[in-house]
Amino acid sequence: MSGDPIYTEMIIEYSRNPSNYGKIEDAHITRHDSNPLCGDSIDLYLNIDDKKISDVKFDGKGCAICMACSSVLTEMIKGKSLEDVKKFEKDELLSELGLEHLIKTSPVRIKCALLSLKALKYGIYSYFAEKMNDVESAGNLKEEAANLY
Amino acid sequence: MSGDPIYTEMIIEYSRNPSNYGKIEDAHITRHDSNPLCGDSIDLYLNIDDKKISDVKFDGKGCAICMACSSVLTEMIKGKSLEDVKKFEKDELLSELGLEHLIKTSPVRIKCALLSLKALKYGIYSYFAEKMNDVESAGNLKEEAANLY
Amino acid sequence: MQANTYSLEEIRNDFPVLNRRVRDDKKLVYLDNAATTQKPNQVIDAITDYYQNHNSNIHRAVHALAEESTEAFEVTRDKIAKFLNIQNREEIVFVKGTTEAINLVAYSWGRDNVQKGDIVVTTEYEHHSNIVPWQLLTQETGAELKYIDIDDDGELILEQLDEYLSTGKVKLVAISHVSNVLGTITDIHNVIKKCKNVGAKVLVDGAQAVPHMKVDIASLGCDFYAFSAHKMLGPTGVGVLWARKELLENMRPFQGGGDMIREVHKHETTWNDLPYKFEAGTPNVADVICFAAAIDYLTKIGMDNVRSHETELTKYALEKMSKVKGLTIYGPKDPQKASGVISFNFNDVHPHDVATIIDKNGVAIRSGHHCAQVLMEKLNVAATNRASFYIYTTKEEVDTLIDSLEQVAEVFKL
Amino acid sequence: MQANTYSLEEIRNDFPVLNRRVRDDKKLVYLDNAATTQKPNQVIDAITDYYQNHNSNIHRAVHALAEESTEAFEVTRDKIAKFLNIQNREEIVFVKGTTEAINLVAYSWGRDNVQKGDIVVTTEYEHHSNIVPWQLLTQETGAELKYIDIDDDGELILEQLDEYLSTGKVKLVAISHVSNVLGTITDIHNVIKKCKNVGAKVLVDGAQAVPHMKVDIASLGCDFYAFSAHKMLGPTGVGVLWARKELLENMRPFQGGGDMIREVHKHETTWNDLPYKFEAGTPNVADVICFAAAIDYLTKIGMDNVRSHETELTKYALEKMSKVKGLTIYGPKDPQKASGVISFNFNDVHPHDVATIIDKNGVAIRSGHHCAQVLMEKLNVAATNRASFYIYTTKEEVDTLIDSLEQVAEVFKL
Ligand SMILES: Cc1ncc(COP(=O)(O)O)c(C=O)c1O
Ligand SMILES: Cc1ncc(COP(=O)(O)O)c(C=O)c1O
Repeated sequence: MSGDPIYTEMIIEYSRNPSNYGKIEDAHITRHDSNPLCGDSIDLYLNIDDKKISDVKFDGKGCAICMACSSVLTEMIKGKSLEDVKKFEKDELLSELGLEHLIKTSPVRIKCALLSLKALKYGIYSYFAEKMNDVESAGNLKEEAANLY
Repeated sequence: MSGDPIYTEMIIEYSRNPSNYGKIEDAHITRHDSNPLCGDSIDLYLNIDDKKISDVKFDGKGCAICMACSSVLTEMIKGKSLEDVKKFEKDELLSELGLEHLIKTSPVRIKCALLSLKALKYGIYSYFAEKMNDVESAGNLKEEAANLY
Repeated sequence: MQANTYSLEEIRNDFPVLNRRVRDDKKLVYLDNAATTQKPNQVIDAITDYYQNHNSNIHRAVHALAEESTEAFEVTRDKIAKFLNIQNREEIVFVKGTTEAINLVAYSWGRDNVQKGDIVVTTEYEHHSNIVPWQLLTQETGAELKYIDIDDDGELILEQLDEYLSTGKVKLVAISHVSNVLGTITDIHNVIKKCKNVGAKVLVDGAQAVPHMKVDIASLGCDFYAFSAHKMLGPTGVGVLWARKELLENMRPFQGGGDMIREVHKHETTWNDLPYKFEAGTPNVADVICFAAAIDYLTKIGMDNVRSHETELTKYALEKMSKVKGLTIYGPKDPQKASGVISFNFNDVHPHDVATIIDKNGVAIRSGHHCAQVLMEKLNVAATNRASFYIYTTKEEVDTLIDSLEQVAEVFKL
Repeated sequence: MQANTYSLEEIRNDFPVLNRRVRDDKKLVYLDNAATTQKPNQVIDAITDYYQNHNSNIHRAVHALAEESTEAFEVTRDKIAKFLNIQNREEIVFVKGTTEAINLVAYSWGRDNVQKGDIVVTTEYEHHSNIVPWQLLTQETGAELKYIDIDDDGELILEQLDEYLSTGKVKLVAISHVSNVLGTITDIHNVIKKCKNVGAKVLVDGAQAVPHMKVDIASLGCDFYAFSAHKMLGPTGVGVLWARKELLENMRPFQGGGDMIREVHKHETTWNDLPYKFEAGTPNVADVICFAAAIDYLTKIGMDNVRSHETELTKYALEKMSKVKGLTIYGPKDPQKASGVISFNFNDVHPHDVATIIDKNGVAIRSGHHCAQVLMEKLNVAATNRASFYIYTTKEEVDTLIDSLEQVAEVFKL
């Protein structure tokens, strides 16, 4: 099984020791999302200060792909500006873990990979709408989240 | 088309000139029935005197088979005792018109042939139940009507 | 087969049933296409291939067969979107047939949007599927059900619609795109425009339209659109409800069960995304997948060619039939205004008798009320005969139908 | 094939998909039978034959194809009656699947018979199809939904049922005959007896029972029984609701449309006889007809033989699996108490990962919540792996499954 296109060392490692796993009490943004088809279910917690992601954590239950992608996503966005996060694309996340091929090869597993990203986009969507009154960005984010997979 | 197993001279003749066609005003029993699959729809009117069918008529719209069978049925039961009518079987009616074969050959058309008989059985069922308090006969009649086709 | 050359022979070769001989070894003349159409080899083979090589439940598993089946299932949705010019694929809900599609709307949208005092409008030429659900809804809610009448040519009297709309109480107009008995093509753009002006929703029953002509849902502008696969070369047991996303999003679910949920807890449950929220339980996987082959087939012929073939046949049939003594034809006499459906009565012979007699000649037409008893009442007949054409129907078959009527005359000594 | 000699080889030869090779040319090992079973040639050929030679709409026409189709359609009803020992054929209603059957009851019976203050009882091991409709019903009516919990062996704690019943408020108990996740066979005779004593109605979800064991509805004594054709060799898109005649007679219709009516007028309508009152619209004609071939196939094998084959396999699998390090098995450990379904987890590897890795070996199992999230919550897991067997499953296939787990251990360095 060496050279497995999905279960790389990195993914196995992250699934055993996820980064940023846990809860932020009274987080500025909390977003729950789940995968109705398989039961993966996570909560994403974000603190925003100065229009930046000052802290981010996640918890929940998911497969190795979901855990690894959530870990990497939280690592990638921590400290980033909301503007950057708004523009963050799924390819960036997938390529970080060598999972771009899933889009083509596994319509089911791609949902595991992108669950946390979906939670992120939906999470900041309401922030843009309510806290920043940026209706256009909010609309785009919602659209993007809905069409992620 | 001579020798047609359904459209015999007799059936065509009855369909053009049905017997006992019409309405009895204030009939003792009036029973409406229809064929949900094709739209044949008839009303059967019965007067009962002395536990006998003193008069019977029918009207409505139906195909040649329905018209012929209704005609023959009304002819056959007029003057008969309720006891005899209770025991009247579909084979008697069908054989009078040479239509026994329909039971096997045409599950759809058999319904046209037996519509008036069904109305008859249902009609006297309530008479047995309400006027004569003969619950057993009523029960049998209802059962028979429901399972006629 | 090119989009521009309509090869009737090639088409007929794709339909094995057209070689059937029935009764006393008579060649089958199948003129009951409004009830259900025949299926080409391409569709039959797709079903066989699916069950022989791919069969699996969908959506929830990661194994090879499940992935293949899930993808094929969703491909059909994409093909329907393209075929009917639907922008959002998630607006396409798979159901059992037109009947279920309409009942879904009556239940999930109707129960929350139609109240006492409101009006639901339908027409005299609707199929029971587009009447009974609204009777049930209006009786339950205390709303009123109104009918648009038809004139002597079998066309809707749209002034009545204006009148109903002017009350400001109309919540929904539920109307056929094409009548299944008269073939009348509804002036649907006009109807929708009138409704939009006053904010009434429009449900279009497209069961007899999608199989027979180009339908462009984006340009129609209606709110709900329903049709059945089995009337357009596809398998039985599949239908489609299309509805605007905003409506579907706000509608309560119809059936509860697998696939339509997001999270189920003992006492609370959240719903899945569109369209799955309305697709409870294992769908008719095989037949949805094979429906794609039917859409491909029609796309290859081209819907404009389908329409012109049928128009030509209808013209031919109407001309010939108008010369038959004792024949009454219902509905539009102009083939441009109707689809390939002709309803008629022959002297005073009951349609059942007509159908039984010509069936001996191999001619399959439908006789009865065609699930349109309100229309029968209007026409003041118990029933009619209905001959309905499709892509494989020939002029010779129309001739056989007409010739067979002579035998009816003979039997009934007319 | 004799009823007494179970020839696995002959049976396997009837299922073309079992020759499939998947992924890197691996032999398919199909262990997802609780989701849907494969189809034998006999069923596939029946579908082909139907569409090639007989296809027609049913019930309303008098032409040859319509008569053939109508008869074949009703033959399936008769075969189901015989297969399940149902006395009245008109108590058999064709629906899309188990999900629709249960929703039909929730709607047509539930809306008129369950009120505020009443109790509906279900169990922790139900499929979402037998939970969500009751959530919707009880939320709408203000009734209460109660669950029978399961014990550590995955069996129902029936004392809780006694407790609920003793309140005198229970209107319905909706319960699986066999759990689709644990395989547990419910002590259904006992449950029904308890309910009958206090006049509570019982709906049995037989989706996982009818395919796997002899079911005798007359002797069960329940009120409603539901199952799906696609889980017992039949096509997708067909299910059955059986219900007592007295109940069906008094229930309001579910969907409105063609076939379910007797007479339709503009403002009033009367219903057709049973079972047609509940079969609105064009049914899934082809698939209902071909379902008969599946019933014939199972009848020929004999349901007792089906059951003993599965019991033997389950015994074999449980024995072998109990020796695998890090494997947790959920549900009864006694193969007599369960059907051929084994749910398990492997160390702390998420079932999705297990399924993806062994799929590379051609092994098709299901991983996830199996539409039983309430049960997952109870077991305190996000998901499980589920291997489920059927008439064509071999011991070698069970071996392949177990061997494949080693690869999971390797990938996850366990
Ligand atoms: C126990 C049980 N009930 C209900 C269902 C639902 O059946 P269907 O999806 O065929 O409607 C299933 C299978 O999915 C099941 O296993
Ligand atoms: C105009 C129209 N609407 C609705 C229906 C119902 O479609 P189905 O029986 O496929 O549900 C039909 C055909 O039967 C029809 O012709």
